[in-house]
Amino acid sequence: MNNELGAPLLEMQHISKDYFGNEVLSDINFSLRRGEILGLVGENGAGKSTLMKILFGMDEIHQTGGYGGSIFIEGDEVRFTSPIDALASGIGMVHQEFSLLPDSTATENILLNREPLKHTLASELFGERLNTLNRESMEKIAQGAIDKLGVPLDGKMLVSEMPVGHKQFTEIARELSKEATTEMEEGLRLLVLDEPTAVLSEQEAESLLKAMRTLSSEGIAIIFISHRLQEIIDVCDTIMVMRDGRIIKTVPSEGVNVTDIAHWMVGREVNAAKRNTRTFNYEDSKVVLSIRNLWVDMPGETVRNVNLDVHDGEILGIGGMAGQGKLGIPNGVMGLFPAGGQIVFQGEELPLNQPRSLLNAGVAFVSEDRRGVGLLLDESLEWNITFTAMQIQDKFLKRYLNGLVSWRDQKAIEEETMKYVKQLEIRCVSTRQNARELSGGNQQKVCLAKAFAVTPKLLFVSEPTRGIDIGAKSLVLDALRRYNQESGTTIVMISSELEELRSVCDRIAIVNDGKVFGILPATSDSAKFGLMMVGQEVQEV
Amino acid sequence: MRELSTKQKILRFMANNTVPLLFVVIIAFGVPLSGYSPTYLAGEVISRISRNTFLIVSLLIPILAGMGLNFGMTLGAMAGQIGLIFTTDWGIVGIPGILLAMIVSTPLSILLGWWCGKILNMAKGREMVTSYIIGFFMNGIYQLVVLYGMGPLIKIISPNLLLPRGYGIRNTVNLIGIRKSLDNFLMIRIGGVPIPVGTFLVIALLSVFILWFKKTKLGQDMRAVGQDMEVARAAGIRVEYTRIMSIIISTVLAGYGMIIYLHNIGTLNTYNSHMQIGMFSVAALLVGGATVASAKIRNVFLGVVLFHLMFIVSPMAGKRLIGQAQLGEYFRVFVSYGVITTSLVLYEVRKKRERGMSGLALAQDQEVTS
Amino acid sequence: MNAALMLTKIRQMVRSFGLPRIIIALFLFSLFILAPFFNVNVATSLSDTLNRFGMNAVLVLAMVPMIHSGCGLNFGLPLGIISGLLGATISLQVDVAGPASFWLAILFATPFALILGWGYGQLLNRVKGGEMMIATYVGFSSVAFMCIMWLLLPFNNPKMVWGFAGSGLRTTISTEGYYLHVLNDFLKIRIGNHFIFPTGMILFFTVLAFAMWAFLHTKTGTAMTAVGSNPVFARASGIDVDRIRTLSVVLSTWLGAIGILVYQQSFGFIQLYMGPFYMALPAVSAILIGGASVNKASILNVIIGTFLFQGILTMTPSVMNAMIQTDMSEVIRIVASNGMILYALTRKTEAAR
Amino acid sequence: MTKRQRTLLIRVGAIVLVFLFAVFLFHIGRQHTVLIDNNTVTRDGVELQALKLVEVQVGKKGEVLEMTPRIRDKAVVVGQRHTVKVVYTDASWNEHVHELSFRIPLMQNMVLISLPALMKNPEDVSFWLENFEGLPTAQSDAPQEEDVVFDELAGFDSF
Repeated sequence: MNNELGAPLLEMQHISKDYFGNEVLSDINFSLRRGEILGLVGENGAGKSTLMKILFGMDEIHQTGGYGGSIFIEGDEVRFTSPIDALASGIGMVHQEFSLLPDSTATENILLNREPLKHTLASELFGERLNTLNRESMEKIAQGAIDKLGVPLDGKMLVSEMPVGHKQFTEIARELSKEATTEMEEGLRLLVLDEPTAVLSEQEAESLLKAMRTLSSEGIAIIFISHRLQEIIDVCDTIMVMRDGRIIKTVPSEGVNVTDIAHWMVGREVNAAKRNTRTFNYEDSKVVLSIRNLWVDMPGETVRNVNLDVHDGEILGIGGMAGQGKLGIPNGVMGLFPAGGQIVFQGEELPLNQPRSLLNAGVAFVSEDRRGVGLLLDESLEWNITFTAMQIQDKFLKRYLNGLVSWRDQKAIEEETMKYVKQLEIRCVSTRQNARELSGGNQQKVCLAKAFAVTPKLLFVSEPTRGIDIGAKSLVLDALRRYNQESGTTIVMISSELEELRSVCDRIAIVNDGKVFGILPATSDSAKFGLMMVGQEVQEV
Repeated sequence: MRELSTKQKILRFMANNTVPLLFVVIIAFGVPLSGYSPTYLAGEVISRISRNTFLIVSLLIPILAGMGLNFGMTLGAMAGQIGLIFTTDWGIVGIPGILLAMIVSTPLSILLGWWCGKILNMAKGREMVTSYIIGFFMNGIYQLVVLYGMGPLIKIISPNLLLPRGYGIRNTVNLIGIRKSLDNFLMIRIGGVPIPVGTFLVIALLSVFILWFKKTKLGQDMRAVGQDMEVARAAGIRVEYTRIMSIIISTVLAGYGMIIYLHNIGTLNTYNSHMQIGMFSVAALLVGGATVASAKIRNVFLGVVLFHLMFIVSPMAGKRLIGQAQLGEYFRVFVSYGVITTSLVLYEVRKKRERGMSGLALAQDQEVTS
Repeated sequence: MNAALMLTKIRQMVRSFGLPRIIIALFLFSLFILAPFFNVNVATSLSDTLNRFGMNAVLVLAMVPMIHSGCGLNFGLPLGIISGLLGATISLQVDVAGPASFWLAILFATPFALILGWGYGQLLNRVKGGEMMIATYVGFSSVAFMCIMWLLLPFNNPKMVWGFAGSGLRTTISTEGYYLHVLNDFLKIRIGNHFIFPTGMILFFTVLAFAMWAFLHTKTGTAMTAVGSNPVFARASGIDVDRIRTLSVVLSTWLGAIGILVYQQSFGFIQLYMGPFYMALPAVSAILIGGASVNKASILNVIIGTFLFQGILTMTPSVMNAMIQTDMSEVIRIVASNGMILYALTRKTEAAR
Repeated sequence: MTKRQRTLLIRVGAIVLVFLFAVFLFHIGRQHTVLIDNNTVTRDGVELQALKLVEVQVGKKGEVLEMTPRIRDKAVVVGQRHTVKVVYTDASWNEHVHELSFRIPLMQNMVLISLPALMKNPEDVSFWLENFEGLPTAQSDAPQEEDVVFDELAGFDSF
């Protein structure tokens, strides 16, 4: 921290951004010194990633109308038009998903497409790409970057054989090595790490934090985005909390504790009118679904050893940060991803990995992946809504020849579809329209209608409002609540938006690191949920 | 990583080399049955190595770039044949004739390869079946050019080449002028087995080129694209362009390979020579232990030897065994296709199995912890 | 303004129907128009086209189930054809003369089609995503394998085996005396001197096509379409995707077997050995010309496609020959059919595959 | 010179070089037929008698042909420049040896050397060497139409 005089390394002033009128960032101001480590925390959708995209001048930002405000690097205003520009000014980023070649070595990955070359005669004729790789120089540069990071990473190891931590180091080393291989003025000055520790074991995370301190002492500033608050407190100089597209707090990390941060993250004014006012006495109703020792292998949403009881007639919410495994629970139970453990529905144990058995028992699922799982995009609304009910419960079929032939009953299908089109206000030209042509909100309504058509006893609804506009949002949530009240169907709703869960659910379970961390009534203080989301025990108040 | 026991090592070796091992078994039975003398077999195998290796090597580059087996190498073969038709027509003989045919074929191959690469970029994920159909499609265009275009539109000097009706090339073009001229250049004999050192030198040069090419930036980029297109793209590698380059190189080499192949045979079957070339080259490469995702020079040589030994002995073995040479001929055709089918199936099955592994790990993990 | 609107509308239509299809349809249409000017008898041509339509339509129909279930174009059709050939040869071996031999052949072919189709389906379920390439080579290898079998199987009807050896089937076997033209001649209608309507054959196809149409309207048929449209959706709806796919492959294989028998009764010969080798390609291009894509096909596509494709095969030799004194039909066939397949393969299908 | 210009120059140069090489190959690889004729010919109104017995060798390594009158033989050569060595022993047992070089036009398939003319005037190449436009054997046969065979399964045997 040697740069007391002069302009800060990075300064952002009055940054704002809206996506077609929908404001996602407003009036962001902060600055960053050389060698400073800034911890950036916030719930999903708080605007962290949008802010980083602006910093890097990603295409997505330009295509949606640019941003407001200005960015200064060492006092000079910059406006990056592409990530390559950002790179040239010494800003690097390590993304959450690895961008590595599995069958190449660490060295090759670190220097991917920036390999030092040896001149060959052929290149004069056929262009630069026929120069040969300078392996020695490659190893030297890669080793230099690894050394700078101060981690025990073998440059000759294949990525596919590495532990996860080493993959992460490879990614960081790639950013560090850029000073040696590109025309940067003075090497890497600012490194953005997006959730680097999420996939690491404790030891690996520890050595990563150590590496971060090493980098910082060399004058490289770091923006560290993480949900692990203790790590943030441990390693950062400054902590910045974002919520709803604003900076809520910027404080030095000394003396801050996890509870404070959690409060800042989720503690918002809650609109009481929207809240679910019902008090559901779940202890009086019997357990309808009980999940024991469930594991689910869903990429990015791994579930480990989950135990959960769902009571008859309730609306249970499942919340948690992205990637912690909340989505894995319904997908695993419904058999869409490989799963193990035990599920008992209405006193009967059901086999896993068989969607059919769950559907037969009366459990339905509205997937978060509408286009991939939820819909037949190239078929009509009629098919989309009635297909599952037809296949599982033999509805909408006419029988001929003693039941030998079961013929599609077009009239019944049309009637059923029409019913839901009216009930859920699905906007379409006709019931024969292809699902692909509908808007996101209407597609979601079709997915709901599909689930309602099987008259389920228990309904899993995953991210029901993701990517749809506000009007459709409230319609969908209302429909769920109404359905629960009118037909007594138990609903398990999974959502990233805590407020949404609190407005609909009776109880909310928070998933962290693949496990159910705790369950609280929806009326509990939001800060408690915030703490649970980041893996902190709630002290009894 | 645990150390594997010897038994496990052997099992793994066998699992990874099923196809070559199977061939060794077939040959172990077939060679004694056929009753051919070792000298004869050695001569035949050497002649076929010199004839076919170049063609098979042309398949390596697209595999490197992750585009699978390039059945579109037929396009290169067509370009090579057109080169030969021209040089024969001009009356250029000997090694100059071969070289000139190669020079003439090069621009054609580049053009065809570029086009083929473009199409394959539009059909990502099903490159193989598309390249296979491209071969058929281009065969139609080839016929249009050679059977109708040559004579009236494209000047052919020598009337001997043309069909009596005045246009179109005859069914067979006699390549007597260049026949074996490269093979006979520096021919030596060891124990009665003729060895065409000239051709072998060319093949050695090509092998060195391939090894060198893998060390170039372009080669490295192809490896990257082959492993993960998206990662390569994120790193700034021009994915589409790189893929097209790999097909162009493959097509050009296939053209040269076809010229060497036909120079050894001595006659060009104008409308048929190229048809099965892709299939046989692919089969030979796979027999050598290559897969859809990885192939090396040594697979080429092992493949040529094993595949052709089987090819040479099976008619005779069939005759001795059942009294019908025809049987052996059908057998080898069946084996060629069977090998390709097996390799394709194994490739897809392995790809799927790898995806299933992480779930098992998770289950084990939980068993340990709980 | 109005003209511009028209233009965009036309462009949209062209895009939805596909330029290659329009070119092929216009080409055939112009051939029919030009035919009388070059003294080519339109009635004969139409009659030929209709005849070839009947011969090939069932083979093209065999594409439908597999496309519906998302297994892609059935390049493995030779497997079905082989079942048909086995049925045909066994029927001839049993030596029942007349039309009965045709029905016997279907009867004998069925178990082979079911067994081979089942195995083929199991294989394709293990290689999802790479079906088409593998199907091609399954077809090729099975043809090559059967070449060996035709030599070895103990057939001994003298009309089928090589005369000099007394064993081993001939490359082509005449269906005369057995089921030659059993469908062609059934209720055939002769109009004028040159036009014959092969009622029986068309009727037979109509029955099968109707059965297929009906099947696609049943519960299982609906499931099959859904599996092809979005296999993940189908799985989430409790469908056993692998079972449905296997069923579709069995159906395709069986239709292939029936298809080749219909072909033989009209063509007059059973072609063994390498005969079935490239039989998949014309059927594949025919259904694509008819408007199908890699994962969508209807009965209408079959009818239009077969008619267009066979129409071009009949018309080009006669009309082109008369027009430019050159028989370019072979080249046109190759370019048109393979070009159509290429076009379909390079279309971006948004299905999850 | 910028790098781009330099690359362009090298590429154009390479193409030109390959082209020149191709032309060179064309010259050295072109096959010609040299007909050697020992018939009586008439030159400038003078009749030159066929030679009794003559030895002819085309090229240094070519086969030595012994020719009697009214014989026409041929030698197949590659390239344009060649020598012809003629050894003739006349009636008075004088041995005449001529070693002459001649050049065949590039696109000429056949040339004819008239031995009597050569004996008469060895110095003037155009006197004894003439271009020969072929009407070889094919003329007599009726042009036989050939069916073009498309066998998509061919190639199984020769591979």
